Amino acid sequence: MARRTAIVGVGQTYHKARRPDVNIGELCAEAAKACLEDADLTIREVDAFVLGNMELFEGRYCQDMWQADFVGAFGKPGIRVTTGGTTGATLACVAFEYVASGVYDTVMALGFEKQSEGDTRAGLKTVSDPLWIRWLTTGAIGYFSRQARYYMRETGAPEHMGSLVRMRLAEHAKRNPHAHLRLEIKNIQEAMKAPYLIPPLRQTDMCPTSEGACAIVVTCEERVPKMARRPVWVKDWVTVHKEAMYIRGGKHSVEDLTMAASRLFRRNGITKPREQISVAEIYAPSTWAELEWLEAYGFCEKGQAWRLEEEGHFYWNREFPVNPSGGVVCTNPIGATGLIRVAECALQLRGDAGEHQIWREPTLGFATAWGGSGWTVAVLLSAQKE
Amino acid sequence: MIEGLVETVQGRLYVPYRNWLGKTASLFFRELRDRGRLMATRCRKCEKVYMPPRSICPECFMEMDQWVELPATGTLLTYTVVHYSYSDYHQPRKAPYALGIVRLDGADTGLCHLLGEVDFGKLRVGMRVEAVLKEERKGNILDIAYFRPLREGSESTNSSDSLSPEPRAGDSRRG
Amino acid sequence: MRVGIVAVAQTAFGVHRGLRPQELTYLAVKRCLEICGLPFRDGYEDIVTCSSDHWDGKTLSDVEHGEVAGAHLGPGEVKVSMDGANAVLLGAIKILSGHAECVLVTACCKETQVLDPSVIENFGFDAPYQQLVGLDFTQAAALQAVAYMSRYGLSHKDFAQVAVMERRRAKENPRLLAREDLSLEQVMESRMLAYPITVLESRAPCDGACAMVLACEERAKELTDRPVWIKGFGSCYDHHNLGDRDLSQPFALKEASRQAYEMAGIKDPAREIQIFELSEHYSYQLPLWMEGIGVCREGRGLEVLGGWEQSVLDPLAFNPSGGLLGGVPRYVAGANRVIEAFLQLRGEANGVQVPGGPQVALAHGTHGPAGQHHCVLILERGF
Amino acid sequence: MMDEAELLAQERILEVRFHWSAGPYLGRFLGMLKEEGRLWVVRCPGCKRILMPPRIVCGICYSETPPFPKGWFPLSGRGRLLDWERVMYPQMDPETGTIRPEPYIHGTFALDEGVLFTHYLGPEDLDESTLREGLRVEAVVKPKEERVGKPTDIRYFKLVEEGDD
Repeated sequence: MARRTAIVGVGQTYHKARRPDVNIGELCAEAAKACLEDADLTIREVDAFVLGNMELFEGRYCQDMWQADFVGAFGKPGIRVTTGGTTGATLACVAFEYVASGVYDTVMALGFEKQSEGDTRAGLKTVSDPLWIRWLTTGAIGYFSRQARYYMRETGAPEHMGSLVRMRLAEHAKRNPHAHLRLEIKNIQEAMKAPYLIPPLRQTDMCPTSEGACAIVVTCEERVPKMARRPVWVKDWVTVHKEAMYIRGGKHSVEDLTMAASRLFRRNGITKPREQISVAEIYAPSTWAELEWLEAYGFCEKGQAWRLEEEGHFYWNREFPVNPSGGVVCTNPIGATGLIRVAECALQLRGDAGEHQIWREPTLGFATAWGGSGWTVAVLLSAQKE
Repeated sequence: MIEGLVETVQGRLYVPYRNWLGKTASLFFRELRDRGRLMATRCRKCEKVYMPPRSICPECFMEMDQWVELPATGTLLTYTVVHYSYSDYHQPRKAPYALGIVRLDGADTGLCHLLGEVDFGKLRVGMRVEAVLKEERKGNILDIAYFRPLREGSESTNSSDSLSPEPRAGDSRRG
Repeated sequence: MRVGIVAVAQTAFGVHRGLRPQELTYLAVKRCLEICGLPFRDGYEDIVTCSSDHWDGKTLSDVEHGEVAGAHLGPGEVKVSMDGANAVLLGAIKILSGHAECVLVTACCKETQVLDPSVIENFGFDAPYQQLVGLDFTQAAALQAVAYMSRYGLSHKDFAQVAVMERRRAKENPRLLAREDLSLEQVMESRMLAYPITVLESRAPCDGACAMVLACEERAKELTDRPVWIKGFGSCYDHHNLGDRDLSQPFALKEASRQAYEMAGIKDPAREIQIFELSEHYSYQLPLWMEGIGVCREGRGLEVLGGWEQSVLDPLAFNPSGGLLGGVPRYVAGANRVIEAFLQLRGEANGVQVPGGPQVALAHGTHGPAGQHHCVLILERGF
Repeated sequence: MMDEAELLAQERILEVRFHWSAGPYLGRFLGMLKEEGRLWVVRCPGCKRILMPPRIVCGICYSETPPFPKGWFPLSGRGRLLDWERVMYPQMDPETGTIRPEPYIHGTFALDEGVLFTHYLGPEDLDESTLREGLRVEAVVKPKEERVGKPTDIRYFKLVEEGDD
């Protein structure tokens, strides 16, 4: 890499189902301001902007044009990248590349979604080829119900596992002031009262539609000493895509997740991921996906994730904290979701996560985003420079 | 057409959206709708007066909470005459119609809007214009019906009086 | 480290009723990889695609474009959802960052499949203030054209002449569809869209795709003995509210080119650059953008173009390719400017090659209403 | 925060008409479905998998697909039920903006030639409790005069008795 890069500021809005008090630009401004405040920078010190969201979800065409005036991008270089569910993490990666290239010293990545303004399900259905099976697709819910059934069958996980994951995430979300859904779930019986979407997937197993924005500031090694916050170093990042899924069916495939993690781990000498990595903020749109994907990333053996979950292994104060922020199942402003993973990971490594700060001295953080036709972006962050 | 080959398929995207306008724009539209007033925001730092009003000064990246009432009169910064119709739903008028950017007196920025009661051939950059409000207002930018040329001698009219209602059919006041 | 362009390819631009957008991208990618001998998927570490969900009528338009570019479990892919010049810029950044040695850049738009282009553009204006006025990009451009005209005392005829000149060049360019000259009368009397923009003075909608391979210096030299280097680039946003801007002054283009010149070490662009491929989506934009990139005085673009103003620059230096008016799809537009500049520097711009072996070229792309965002790249002949 | 009643929103419908090209591959699939009522597909010359639907290049092995009719063949339209789901939540149709009537059963089928397909599982009064993985299914194609060259020219897939085909 040409230059080392570090995250020196993160900011996010309080994520909600609806934000009628702000328009899209104003929502983004909140995140940009929070981020600058966190980094103790003025907008003049930001050299370039990387902006993104889901293009059809609010209906706006070239949304960055309206956004630019609200995030301080006027008169500055900027680019808009949109890669669906992975957009947020892609924004972070592009910001890393902007800084690493040596062309820009300090760059802000900002993603948002304002899902109440459009119809998310209609938006997601248009992912399908209009001439092929757009009329048929069941969107994310159909996909993740199949995934859950598949995981149960393959690993023997009992049906209450989804609710058990949700209980952990709910506990985490309660500790994270920015989280959207903050359910009080007393016990597993109560959790299992949630209605089915498509069995075994319950309403509480699936991510919500949220409104919110998230921003991070990335800077170069030379500028780090001048920054107010403890830097979180960017170790590496990777993107893996799959072919267009013309037919989603049969066996659920996780090869994109596995390939992304293994590439990242191999390049960075990680052989025992669950021991070497202190915290994972993974983009799992459903509780069941979280279990399966922990296995796919290589954090545990196949069929082991639900057993570790039963033992409470993934709580914020336990051996391997997973989604201490509450994860995507509690907060999902799509264009920001991937960036929130990176930002939350950075907060943990900095030791600034507040009530959901993980228990041990963190060294490495792993953040991912997922979307498209089975795409994964994975980012490895480090508390130490080396 | 070749047998056994579909060349093109007609389809469409049809998705309704509901975009929130935010506090600042809501306040602007409510004042316009309920009181017929044109309110702008002012940046405390650079002192620019923004019309249409925004919550953030794009140059200073500062929140703006100062409101300034502006008169309905202003200067035409640029204009065009639209000669095509692409959608009855999206275009506020049938073509041809005139559009312009108007800088209201006291503002530093221009508002893009329709121009009315004007001979297209007489449109000039720099011409003085005034806002004509609709009688029935709904709380959106089209509550201003259009801007029309200020007639000579009417410059002295004080701000809020010049917000004359849209002339009704048969209204001869404007000749 | 330098970033080299090693190969470029384009489909024909026109109405491709028989091909899907991803099929257009595939044809460009295939040709481009053949030229430089790189294998699919394994030959490059990253892909930058450029397309739009709105124009493809599909959320995640890059699912298809990425697939035919070789993204399946191979190189990474990122989609730039703005003019193609930005995709080239991001490709260069990826290489400079050390994260990739070779990057495949693609851009595609199938404009003719969209029957309501103005509706899409209307959604490109902010919801509270500008959308309900019915604006589309042509109307925004017309407001800019009038502001420009009135500031410098120009006339519609001046702009119409630009269209005539560009067409004269475009018909010599085998990569464009136009084959006949246009007379001034034809342009002036063609259907008026929004004063002073007539249909023959606006970029004709069409379909097409392009692809190029960028590589780090070492790899570029392996892949070709005639690389073209990307020496500098810049981009900039202007205000969104049209009334916030002085439309007669392309502020964002001035800033974007200033950054690009600084990075490329160019002090006097008019003397140091021989080719300027600018993105004029409407005829008036060519002289206005010329002023924006700082190679002629404000308000004098038309004089330089007409050869009436004393200038070190030959009018032929500006859009020798014939520009965009002859029909280059949006999104592809800025990347096509880079490709035409690349061909000029390589001496391969068949039909429209500028004599004298040009060494340095500028390519420009713009996005958003009335040039709200500009992107400038400086290319240099590397052999 | 301001009282929500005082906050304004703007409703707009994005309606864009498209003239989508189907291309020589998918266009042929749709055209033959309309013409013959059969699913014509092509095998990837590289990795030999069936491309469903046919497309210009195999996304996995990057072999270019031969144009119709070389290497193309029709599928039997029969296979086994792999997976199904009862869709019980309202969904907006992005082509019309209307909410589609629910519920319906959505099935995934492993066709006999070794390729996956997905469609409705019918008829409408199908008893879901009779479903299990591996049941034989068969495409019910609309009569020729009703076919328009879309995948919905197949009405649905229906269950058939083992050995019936």
